[in-house]
Amino acid sequence: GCSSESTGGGGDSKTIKIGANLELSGGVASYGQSIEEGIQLALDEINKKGIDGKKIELVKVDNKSEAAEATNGTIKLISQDKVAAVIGAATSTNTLAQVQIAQDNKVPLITPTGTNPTITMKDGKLNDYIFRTCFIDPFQGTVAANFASKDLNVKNAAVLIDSSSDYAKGLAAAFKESFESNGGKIVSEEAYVAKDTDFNAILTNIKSANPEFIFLPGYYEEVGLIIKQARALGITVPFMGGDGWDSPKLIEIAGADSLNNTFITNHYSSGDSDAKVQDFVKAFSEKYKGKAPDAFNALGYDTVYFLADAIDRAGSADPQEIQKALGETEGLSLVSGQLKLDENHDPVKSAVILEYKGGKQEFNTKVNP
Amino acid sequence: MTAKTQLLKVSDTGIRFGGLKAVAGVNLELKKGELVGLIGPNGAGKTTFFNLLTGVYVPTEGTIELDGEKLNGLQPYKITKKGISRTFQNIRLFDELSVLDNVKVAYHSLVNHSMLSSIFRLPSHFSGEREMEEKAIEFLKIFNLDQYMHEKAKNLPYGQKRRLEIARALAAKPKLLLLDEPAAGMNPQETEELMNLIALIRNKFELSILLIEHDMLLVMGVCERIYVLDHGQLIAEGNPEQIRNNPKVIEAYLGEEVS
Amino acid sequence: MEIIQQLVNGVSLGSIYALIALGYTMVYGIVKLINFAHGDVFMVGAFIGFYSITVFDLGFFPALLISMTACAVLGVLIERIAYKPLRNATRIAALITAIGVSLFIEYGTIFVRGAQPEAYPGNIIPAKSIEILGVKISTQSLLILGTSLFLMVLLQFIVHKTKIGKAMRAVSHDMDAARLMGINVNNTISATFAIGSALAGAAGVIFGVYYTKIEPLMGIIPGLKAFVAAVLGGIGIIPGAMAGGLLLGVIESLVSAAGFSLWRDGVAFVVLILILIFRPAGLFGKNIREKV
Amino acid sequence: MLKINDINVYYGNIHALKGVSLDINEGEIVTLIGANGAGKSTLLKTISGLLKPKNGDILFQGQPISGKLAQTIVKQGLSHVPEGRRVFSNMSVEENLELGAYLRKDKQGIREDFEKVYQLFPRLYERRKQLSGTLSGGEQQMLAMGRALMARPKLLLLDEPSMGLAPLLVKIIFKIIEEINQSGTTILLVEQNANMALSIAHRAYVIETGNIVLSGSSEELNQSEQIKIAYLGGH
Amino acid sequence: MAVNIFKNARGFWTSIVLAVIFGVIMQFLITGGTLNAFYVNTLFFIGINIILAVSLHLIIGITGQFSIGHAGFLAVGAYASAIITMKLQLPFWLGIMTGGVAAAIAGLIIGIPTLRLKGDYLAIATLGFGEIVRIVFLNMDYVGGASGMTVSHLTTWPWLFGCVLLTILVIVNFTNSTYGRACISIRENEIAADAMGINTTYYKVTAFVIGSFFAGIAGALYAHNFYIIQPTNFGFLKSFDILIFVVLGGLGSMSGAMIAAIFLTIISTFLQSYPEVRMVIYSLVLIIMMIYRPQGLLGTREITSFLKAGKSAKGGVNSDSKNTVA
Ligand SMILES: Nc1ncnc2c1ncn2[C@@H]1O[C@H](COP(=O)(O)OP(=O)(O)OP(=O)(O)O)[C@@H](O)[C@H]1O
Ligand SMILES: Nc1ncnc2c1ncn2[C@@H]1O[C@H](COP(=O)(O)OP(=O)(O)OP(=O)(O)O)[C@@H](O)[C@H]1O
Ligand SMILES: [Mg+2]
Ligand SMILES: [Mg+2]
Repeated sequence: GCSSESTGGGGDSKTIKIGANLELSGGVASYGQSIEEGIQLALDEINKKGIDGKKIELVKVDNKSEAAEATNGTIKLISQDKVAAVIGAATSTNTLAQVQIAQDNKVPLITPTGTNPTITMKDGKLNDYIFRTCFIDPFQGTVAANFASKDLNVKNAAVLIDSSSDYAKGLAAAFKESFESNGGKIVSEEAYVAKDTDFNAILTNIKSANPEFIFLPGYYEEVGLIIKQARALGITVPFMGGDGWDSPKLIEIAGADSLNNTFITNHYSSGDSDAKVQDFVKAFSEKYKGKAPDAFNALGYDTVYFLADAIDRAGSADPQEIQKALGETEGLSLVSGQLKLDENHDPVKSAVILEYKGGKQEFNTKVNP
Repeated sequence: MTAKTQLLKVSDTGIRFGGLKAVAGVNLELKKGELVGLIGPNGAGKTTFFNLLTGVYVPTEGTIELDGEKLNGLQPYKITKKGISRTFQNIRLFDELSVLDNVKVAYHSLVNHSMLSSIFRLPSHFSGEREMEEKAIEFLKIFNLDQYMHEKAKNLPYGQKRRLEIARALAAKPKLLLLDEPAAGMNPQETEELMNLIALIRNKFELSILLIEHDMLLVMGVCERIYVLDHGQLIAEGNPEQIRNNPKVIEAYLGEEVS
Repeated sequence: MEIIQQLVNGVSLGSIYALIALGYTMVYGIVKLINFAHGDVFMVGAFIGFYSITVFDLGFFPALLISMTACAVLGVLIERIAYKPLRNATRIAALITAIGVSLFIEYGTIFVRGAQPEAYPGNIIPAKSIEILGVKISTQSLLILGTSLFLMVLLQFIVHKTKIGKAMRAVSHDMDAARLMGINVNNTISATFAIGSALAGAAGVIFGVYYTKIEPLMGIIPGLKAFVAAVLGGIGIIPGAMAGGLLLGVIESLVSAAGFSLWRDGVAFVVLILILIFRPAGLFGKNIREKV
Repeated sequence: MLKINDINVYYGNIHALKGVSLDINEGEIVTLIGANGAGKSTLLKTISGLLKPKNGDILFQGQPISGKLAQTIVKQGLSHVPEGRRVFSNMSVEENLELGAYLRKDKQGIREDFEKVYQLFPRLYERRKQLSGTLSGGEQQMLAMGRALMARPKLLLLDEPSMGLAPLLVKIIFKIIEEINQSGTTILLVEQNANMALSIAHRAYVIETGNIVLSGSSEELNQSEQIKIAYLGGH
Repeated sequence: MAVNIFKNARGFWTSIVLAVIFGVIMQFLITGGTLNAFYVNTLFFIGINIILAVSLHLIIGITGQFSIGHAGFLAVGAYASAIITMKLQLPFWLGIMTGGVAAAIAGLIIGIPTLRLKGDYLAIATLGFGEIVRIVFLNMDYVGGASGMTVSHLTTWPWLFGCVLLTILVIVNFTNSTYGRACISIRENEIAADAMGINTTYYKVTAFVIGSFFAGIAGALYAHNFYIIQPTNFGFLKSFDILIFVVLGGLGSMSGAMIAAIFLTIISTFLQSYPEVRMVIYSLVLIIMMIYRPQGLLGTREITSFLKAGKSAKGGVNSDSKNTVA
């Protein structure tokens, strides 16, 4: 429904309206829906107390995983619903489709998982109303490359990229650069697109290049299938990927045995003994019938806390005040680690390296930026 | 009717579909202004022969000439422009178009205004369309179809549909008109009307007509000459009297006594 | 050796396409409807199999049977509710309804259980790779190929030799004339949908076992590919669907093998268009010109 | 055998049959003649269950059949050879005949009827493996009739069996119709070719724009001036 | 109306003047802020969808060619225009023109070989073409590959309205001429059309190219309205959306296609706020509409024939022509 003509800041005095423009249907609906689950959990928790006695009201729009709909949606959130801030889309592309509108209307936009650097920076200029909760791609790629060269001592690596994802491409580029500067050699580069299911042909190609290590920066749905099919083809070398792997479903899809000898870089580990993480995992599985949270869930959850913290500090539901407060965030402790923004509005967070053993993630190392 | 010039010359023409020789080695000539019948048992290849003349099928052997010009291999629309138009055994009208527009379509290849003039509604569009409409209406009047002018073609009664098909074929200004079983599904009375109409057309438009028909009353009644096709080959040619008494034709087609 | 491995990869991918395409082409050939929901029935089949195995602890074969039965019922329901009222409408109208049904099944499923994927338990059918001269062949893909071939023969037999099959062909050719033979047209069409959808259900379970991951939108791409396979082979021709599926799989594998994995679907469509240009009714189809 | 009482049939808002009544006795050939679009085919389709009358009843052997499904009516012993033959052209002659016997279960009887049909139409026996779409028009007409006979009908409805056929074939077909009748099947014959139809029929009805306008024995109608002018041609 | 009055010169010009007045009024409403950004954006979306619907209507509704790859032309237009404005820094009008021309060329290239296919075979070939286009852009790093290309917002009401008006005018005028009649005759009976001297291939390709041209224009407007274009925006599901406008409106009815485009865009926008049930409701709307009106909203008739009750009209061309050509 349409709200009244209240100016800026949205909602009446009892509530603060925020918008969420997510991929709730269409090709990558599962990402959007996961983020939404995290958002809902966080809102439930925050609204128990409220922020200064105000409750947060969420207005959702579905962008059908399409850029045009994402644009429409944010225009609606800002001009019809007059939200104080928008939680942007799951994918970089659909987030990019909203950036200009948020900028023009001076309403902050936070993407939980949009990792493309150009979201916050355009042509060397900061998009000052745009934020993100996740770290950007290069960091993870570099960490992975260093881990491969130094800890695993490999010289030859293959890279297998989800070319429909900026995220995967970004990780891969950073990995290649660091790995080569470490003296390693990329012996094979292959690509696939999201929703593919049969990877035997490209894996056969990779196998014949005899790499010692395979970097696979995709999302768990395909990664699981790739690892399973690779093992069946007799590819036994280690695989490594990023936070996109992080989901309990990965283990089910790939099978515990296939996952042995694989590694990921991640924001956090659900096996992390940190109380914050454990509370989140517990609360999440209570709310969602025993489901274990994945990275999308965690980042959706964190995004709300990121925003709530800024609203609290701003002491106002005015979008411009919130924007200022968001930019000044420092040392905020979230499920996905300590959050501090650099001058590009990109979070500076520590990363962990996890190893899969017998179907469980085991903590390996922690890497600080 | 003798010293007329030749219009159509078909030499040794045929087509095979896989193993089947649907039409083979047919030689046939037609003079300007002639009204000729083509008869033969079902499946003899009569319709197929029409399809060869109109370019629907490309002959695998022989040549077809109209006014001395070779037609082999031309696409159907080009053959129509050269002067052969036809009706179909199973009526093929433009069902959703009005009766008037059905006739206008046949005029299409005779218009002069360009596509751009129509898109931008230049004066030549309006004058061109007006001219077409006037001519089409004139035509419908001859066929007594003008009262149905704005009716959709599919809503016409069967007999009128057959007439409209003939009117449409004539609107393309043919030198040779091919009629494929125009009387099919008509009762004797309607058939008789049709006979008169065909004779009228031939005289008024000064064209040649080649006619396929199983109704012997009609064929024998109006045709000056008749060709008989059986199993894809011509088995007889002659005037109605000769055909009626030709033993081969009786055996293959007419049966014992002619009705 | 690698090229042979790639051919093997292609054949096993293709046999999945073929498996889905068989049901597709059968319904398509007989009802003359591009049943875009076929891929979604396939998805439902995969989920029913999944829940039978995980929630009800059933084995592979019981799960397969349950899924086939449930999909047969679903297929018949879809036909009765959504397609039957359009039997005398234009085919393009029916196509739009089919798209509607397809969206409805996809988003109905998401509405009921969310969009997140599920994974088939890994131990339902032992997955072994056998190695012949350095070429790895998974036993599961042999099973799939075998199943597809068997179903092809079975379908061909049903459609051409049995009474119901003859009734189906009669209905497909001329409904009124079929009625005059005493054929119950509605039941015959239902039977067609039941068989076609049961096949989709079976394909769903087998797909689940083979590829593990299933999700509510999983039917879109295989459905499209199966449609392409069916057209490639010639609409309505059962061995054509098999051949079309295998060909498509092999093309895709070879394109990927050549290092153009991102062009894979593009090349597949280029080949499709080229084949249609030279054989306008598909590989096995006879180009019957409309009799004038 | 068949009794039609005052039926009305519509296509949308086109009133195609306006209160038609008609009787057929066992063993007769009754012919229905009328111009194009008079409603002849509509009447046959209504009898065989392809169309539903809005009102009125149809009794076949004393049983009401109006509004019943075609398959039920076929089962009771009524076969319809539709206008334009409508053979299943992608199937062989043999398969077409098998479909004619679709509802029957008596294997022995079916085999006998195959024999009978092939005796009646030796042409079909020669062509039994050929796809029926490639048959000539006359052969297809024979097949359509043979296919209907495979249901062992007591009443056979024939819709314009002579349409588009060469004169020789027309004669053959009419001869066969008489033969079928003599072997005990009652026949309702729709024809444009009124001359021929009247020559073999016992009785006739004349239909004009959905109304029965005349009926009587064939001889009577043959004499009628009105009929001569309208349907037999002025010659 | 839209269709009928163009039959004479005066009606033609009156309608253009009326349309322009409408456009100017809207412009005032927009600049005056009476319509907020959300409504304006929805309006733009509607306009783009109308162009798409009307252009596909020419191909399917008028010429009877079952093409389901229209999103491919949309993509070609979008990318071509974006290259002009973003990469080459040339003006927007040139981008629009280039979008249209590039799509028309694509239409020519795909149309000539495939338009001899029939029915479903043509459908799958065009669908395949649409996918090929998408995959080509997916693999072109110059335009950003999978991540797409950011595009400045240049689509304004005058451009949008002008293009919509132009599309409608050209297609109505084409349809209501002897050339449009030639196309309809192909739809009605290709063999007979051929036998009447109509060069069927030529007109099929012509209609296809005109349709593609306008889809390309729509692509240019689309690209410059939504900030970013990426290959996934132009998949076969997008083609289906356009197809749905045409069929739901009533095959052969241009006003029907327009009404369906407006109606469905509004429904879809409205449902954006109900994400859980959005697509379920949308699909149910589709199914129910088709079951109850398989011939589409207006059947083959134009909206005008409903206003002048009782008279029947036919596919695109009005038969209700008591007012014969002036
Ligand atoms: N496209 C085709 N493919 C294969 N065979 C064909 C084709 N067209 C016609 N035939 C065959 O060619 C033969 C001649 O058919 P045609 O239609 O010319 O007969 P006809 O003399 O017109 O018969 P009728 O009097 O029944 O109309 C038939 O055996 C027919 O089946
Ligand atoms: N499917 C239909 N929809 C609408 N009207 C129809 C339909 N079929 C027939 N009609 C109309 O019903 C009337 C009777 O048609 P019918 O086919 O019964 O005539 P008929 O006597 O068999 O003619 P013919 O000698 O041409 O076979 C005609 O006016 C016809 O236009
Ligand atoms: Mg013929
Ligand atoms: Mg009739």
